[in-house]
Amino acid sequence: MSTPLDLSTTLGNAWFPSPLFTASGCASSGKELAQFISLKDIGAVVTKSVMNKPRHGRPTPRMAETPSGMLNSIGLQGPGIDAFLANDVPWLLAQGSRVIVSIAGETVDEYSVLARKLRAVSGISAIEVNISCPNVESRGQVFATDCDTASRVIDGVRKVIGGEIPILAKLTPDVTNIVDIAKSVVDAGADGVALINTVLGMVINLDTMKPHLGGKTGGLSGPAIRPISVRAIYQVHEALPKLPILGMGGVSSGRDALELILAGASGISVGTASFGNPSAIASIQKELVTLLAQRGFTSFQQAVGYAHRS
Amino acid sequence: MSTPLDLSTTLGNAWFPSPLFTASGCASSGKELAQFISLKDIGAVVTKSVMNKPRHGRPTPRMAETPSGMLNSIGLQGPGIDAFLANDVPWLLAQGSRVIVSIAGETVDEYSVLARKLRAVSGISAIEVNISCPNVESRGQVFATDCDTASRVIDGVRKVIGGEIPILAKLTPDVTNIVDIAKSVVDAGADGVALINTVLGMVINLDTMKPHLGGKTGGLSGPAIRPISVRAIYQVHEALPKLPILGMGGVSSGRDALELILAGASGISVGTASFGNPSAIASIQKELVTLLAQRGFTSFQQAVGYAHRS
Amino acid sequence: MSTINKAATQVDATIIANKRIGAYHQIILSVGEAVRHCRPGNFIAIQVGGDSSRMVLRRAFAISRTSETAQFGGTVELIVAPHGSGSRWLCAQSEGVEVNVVTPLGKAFGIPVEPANALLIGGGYGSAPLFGLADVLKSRGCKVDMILGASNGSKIYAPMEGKRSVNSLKIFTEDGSMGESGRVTSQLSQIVAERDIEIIYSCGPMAMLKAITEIADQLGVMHQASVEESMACGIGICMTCVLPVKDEDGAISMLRSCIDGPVMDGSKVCWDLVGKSTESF
Amino acid sequence: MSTINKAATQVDATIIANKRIGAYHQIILSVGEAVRHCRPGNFIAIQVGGDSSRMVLRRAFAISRTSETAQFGGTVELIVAPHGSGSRWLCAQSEGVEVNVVTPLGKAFGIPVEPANALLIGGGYGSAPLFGLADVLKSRGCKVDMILGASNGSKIYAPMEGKRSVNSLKIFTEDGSMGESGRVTSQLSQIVAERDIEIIYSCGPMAMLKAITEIADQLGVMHQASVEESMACGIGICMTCVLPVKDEDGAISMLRSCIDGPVMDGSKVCWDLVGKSTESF
Ligand SMILES: Cc1cc2nc3c(=O)[nH]c(=O)nc-3n(C[C@H](O)[C@H](O)[C@H](O)COP(=O)(O)OP(=O)(O)OC[C@H]3O[C@@H](n4cnc5c(N)ncnc54)[C@H](O)[C@@H]3O)c2cc1C
Ligand SMILES: Cc1cc2nc3c(=O)[nH]c(=O)nc-3n(C[C@H](O)[C@H](O)[C@H](O)COP(=O)(O)OP(=O)(O)OC[C@H]3O[C@@H](n4cnc5c(N)ncnc54)[C@H](O)[C@@H]3O)c2cc1C
Ligand SMILES: Cc1cc2nc3c(=O)[nH]c(=O)nc-3n(C[C@H](O)[C@H](O)[C@H](O)COP(=O)(O)O)c2cc1C
Ligand SMILES: Cc1cc2nc3c(=O)[nH]c(=O)nc-3n(C[C@H](O)[C@H](O)[C@H](O)COP(=O)(O)O)c2cc1C
Ligand code: FES
Ligand code: FES
Repeated sequence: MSTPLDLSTTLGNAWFPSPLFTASGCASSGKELAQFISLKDIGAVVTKSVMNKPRHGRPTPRMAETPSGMLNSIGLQGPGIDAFLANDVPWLLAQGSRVIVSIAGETVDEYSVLARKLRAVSGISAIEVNISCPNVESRGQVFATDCDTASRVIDGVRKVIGGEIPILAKLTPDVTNIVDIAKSVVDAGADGVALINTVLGMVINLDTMKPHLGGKTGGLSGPAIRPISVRAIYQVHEALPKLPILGMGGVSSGRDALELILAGASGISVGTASFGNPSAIASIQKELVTLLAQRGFTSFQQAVGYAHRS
Repeated sequence: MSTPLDLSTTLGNAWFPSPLFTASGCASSGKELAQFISLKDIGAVVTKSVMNKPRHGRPTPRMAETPSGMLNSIGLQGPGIDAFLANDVPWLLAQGSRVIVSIAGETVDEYSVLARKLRAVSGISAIEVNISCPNVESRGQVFATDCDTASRVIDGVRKVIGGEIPILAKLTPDVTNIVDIAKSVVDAGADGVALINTVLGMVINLDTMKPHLGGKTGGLSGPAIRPISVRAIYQVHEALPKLPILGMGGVSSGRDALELILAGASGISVGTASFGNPSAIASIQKELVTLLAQRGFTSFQQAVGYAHRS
Repeated sequence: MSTINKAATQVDATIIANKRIGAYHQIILSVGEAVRHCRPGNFIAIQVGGDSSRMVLRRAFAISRTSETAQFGGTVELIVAPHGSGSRWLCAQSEGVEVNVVTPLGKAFGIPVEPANALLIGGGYGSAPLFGLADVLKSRGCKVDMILGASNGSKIYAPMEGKRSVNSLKIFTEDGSMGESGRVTSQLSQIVAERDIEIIYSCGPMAMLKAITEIADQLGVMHQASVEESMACGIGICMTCVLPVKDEDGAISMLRSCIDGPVMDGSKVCWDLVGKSTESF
Repeated sequence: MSTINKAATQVDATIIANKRIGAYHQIILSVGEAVRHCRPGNFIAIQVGGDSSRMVLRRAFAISRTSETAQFGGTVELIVAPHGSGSRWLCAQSEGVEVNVVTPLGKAFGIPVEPANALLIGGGYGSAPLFGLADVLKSRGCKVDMILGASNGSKIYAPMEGKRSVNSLKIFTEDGSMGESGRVTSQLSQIVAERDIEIIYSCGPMAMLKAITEIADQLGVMHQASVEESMACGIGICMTCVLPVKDEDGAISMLRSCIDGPVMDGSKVCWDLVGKSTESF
């Protein structure tokens, strides 16, 4: 037998024993998955985007299955940052799990407030700043669709956090040029980007003949969008080869994960696949090791961005 | 038996006996499908986007199947407008088929040149202006990703064509705000919009560990993108309720077509579904009639945009 | 370890039997050891469509009854209505086919500590979990009456063996094609009074659960309702299956029906707010 | 009416037999009347994965042989390598399953008007269409020799009955596990000379077809090659399956291998330019 493949990865100055993470909003705060996978044996748990105040979210129905994918419209239901930090983070750390906290705000300020509360907590590996949500100060326009608002959010968080914890800006693919957005958040101080959030979609219910979701539109996720995530990751890695990318979008097997990795992802979040298969992340991790070894890689890092090399 | 349902539709001043059309690039110039469906019994044949000069297109491989979809990277291979008008249009008209000619250019001028050549031909029902292709004068940026270039193309074509033939601007969903683009092409003189072209995507080949397509990126089509097309059509119809929309993207059954129609489409183009099933358009047309009747509609027109009514 | 989903396991289960019964399919799955943790009210989440399926989500079904035999080990019985593409796929599978399942999931029906007079009300395939529940209640000394309803007789699921544990069974159909014509709530107040009902258990469409809640609240009878919301994950990680539920202080939270339900205290569910904008809370 | 795809029909075909043969599956489909139009070199396009499949495209397979019997009507035989998800799905279907097919598609092998000495060369499952071709050639008075090659013996498809029509059969495997070790081109020049070959028919991987073309061109022997490009539609509407082909004047066009092929004049195909940027033409 050869030496075991080194699966570890880094995002900024944070180290993870494996590149497989949960996707924000697809693992709640971790407890629910613990029966099916060992949380300390995956790379990290990325928690559901938390806001400053508790929030009820959008009306039901909140989901629709679509060909090889699904739409969701949760509307960031959650307990608010205080309850989250009091209950969920300590539990995860007690499991020996690495924790990436995802934050979301309705205003540029709300993100800074959240960052301030996070700064006080020890043990968090990284912060994912979900800027793919509506900015109430700008007619509900999504922060990450505009270079200026995107960078103002990241700049605010960076100033509060200082240099200790890596900040990942989570971008939406619903933009004309995702490379421009990535560049602007990097300039504002992001250590990396998380690509991609869901794609805006809609399903019409043929019985009611109205939009099916309570929130009308929803986010498309799952294997259907994988070609979009691979493309986005490839484009951003090509433009910014040193920038750590946490890749996601439609990964449900080791081969899917490898596609995103070759395109340039240093870590992989698994979202929708866990709904269809609660042990998905563990299986994907196992399959990935085999696929990397079959291709002669001795460490995960060697494969990152390999599709760009000639 | 009740009176037969009126399936006819209009796009601008063009009348069609049925709202089901081929999608540009997914029916070549019609001949190839004639063995499987009766071309005169569908709404119209939308021909493959033609350019001024003959063109070889992109290197192979040109396609990859993806979950519930496919990527293509054809690169507008074609005979050029002169050969096209000499051979293909007369054949289609001889079949009794309605013809919508799709044109594509590399420069704003090329579109005007194409329009001039089309103006001389009689029998064409409408022109679809495919502006979802790269503008060589602007670092390959896609015309339809920018309000300004998009409207310059449409303005040029409109001036040449005059008011006789309806012009449909075909838009890409790969933009931050598709409603803005729709508004700008309408201001420039488009009679309607065709929504949506393919979504930019990529597949990495796990054997070569490089992008699979010869052209690296490709366009994602098929059922996977249907939630995106429904959303785009809904958004544009909401903002511009009088604007005729030729809807497409992932339609492979009558129920799919109905979704796009309720969202606001006055016509439906069927693309990828014909690859998997050469008689798809005929079946969809039949299924649609049943679905409309079951819901109490007596004409197709009543269903257009129904999801917006309260 | 977490306390959520703590009895759940994920296994490949073989279809032991698949039989059409009226409008439904009775499907028996061999799930092994997992069966020991299945209680009436729990559900099972099944992967559908096979290897190259375009359906990415599991389908949830109530566990109707369980058994353990030497031949098949632990088995669970489901009553499946062929509804959309996933349930139709499941109903079309033959014996011997393996499907991946996660079970038991969700909160089970609460069983009274003292013998009580219980009324079980099922709508359509909602009767499925009630027969297993009746067995348990009876074994605890409860008196069990049952009301079943559906639009027509083919949608009444009421197996012979199931009736063993019930003291009485009344059937209502909207078209009168079986039992009396009417709804399960038609004579509910009377029945509760006559039979001295102390607790109602219900499972069926949301509108039925709501109507039962109104009567139960009026009469001051406890009511455990098994709700049915669209579920993407079934294990509490997606937040799609939520319902507005009041706590003791009257504050409303959006609870996940997959882990805080499907069995809920009917009087706590804000039925009128289901599907409403949450700003109105 | 168009002249393209003019013999093609779309039918639901029942799988009559599905048998493993070495690395392949021999699948027999009942296609009815369509069989009368199938010629050696034509192919069939099959819908795969069933109703809720995530595979949206058909799969193309060469028609190996055809027959007409009272019991099954017209049938076609395919030799399928379980490769990716679609062909694996097909190989896993049992007798009696129906699949939607479109056939016959594509240009068939050209048959010499006068009896000639023909050499048929197949690589892997590429031998499939050659046995049907051999029958036809023999019935026209041709002398038919055959060379088959593959990486190993399990990938040589050479049925007993098929050998009836061939004068000689030579097998090469790269690992020497069957026949001689080497490639189909190893002794090609000699064989052509010794046996006075006038026309070569080939089917197999592109690299093999290219190597045969070089030798055939050198020797001035006609060469009809059945090419295999990735096909999305199989009927000429998508332009994915193109190959650079020279016309009489040396001008290169990108021809669709589904309707202008799969059988092409080997010497006209610009093998070196396949997959290259078209600007270099
Ligand atoms: C706790 C629980 C117990 C259930 N018990 C039974 C039972 O015993 N027998 C039975 O026939 N059905 C039962 N259902 C309903 C069953 O889950 C749905 O009919 C089924 O999921 C529909 O899937 P489909 O593919 O046929 O339909 P589709 O409409 O194609 O489903 C699309 C998506 O919506 C979801 N969905 C659609 N309808 C429902 C629904 N009513 N409830 C939950 N999710 C839905 C599906 O899971 C899927 O993700 C139960 C549902 C829940 C939540
Ligand atoms: C004219 C022709 C004749 C053929 N004859 C045979 C035969 O007799 N026996 C046999 O085993 N195979 C044959 N093939 C190859 C067969 O079509 C592919 O192996 C099959 O399509 C692979 O599908 P998959 O789902 O297993 O693989 P995947 O890799 O999952 O297929 C993905 C997509 O790529 C396409 N694709 C992948 N490989 C090929 C290929 N080599 N050729 C064409 N399309 C491809 C598929 O059609 C599908 O759309 C033939 C191909 C062509 C074009
Ligand atoms: C139900 C659901 C809820 C989600 N909630 C969040 C969220 O709170 N914050 C966030 O950044 N992304 C959220 N996402 C997006 C995912 O993290 C991920 O970016 C996306 O789903 C693509 O990955 P997938 O295809 O693996 O699901 C959510 C996705 C789903 C399906
Ligand atoms: C192989 C292929 C070629 C295409 N070529 C063109 C084209 O030449 N011009 C154009 O406007 N759209 C072209 N399209 C886009 C389609 O017309 C259509 O907008 C898109 O595929 C979405 O519809 P669908 O999901 O039904 O295929 C092409 C699509 C495919 C799959
Ligand atoms: S179904 Fe996912 S949280 Fe309940
Ligand atoms: S496969 Fe579509 S044109 Fe040949």
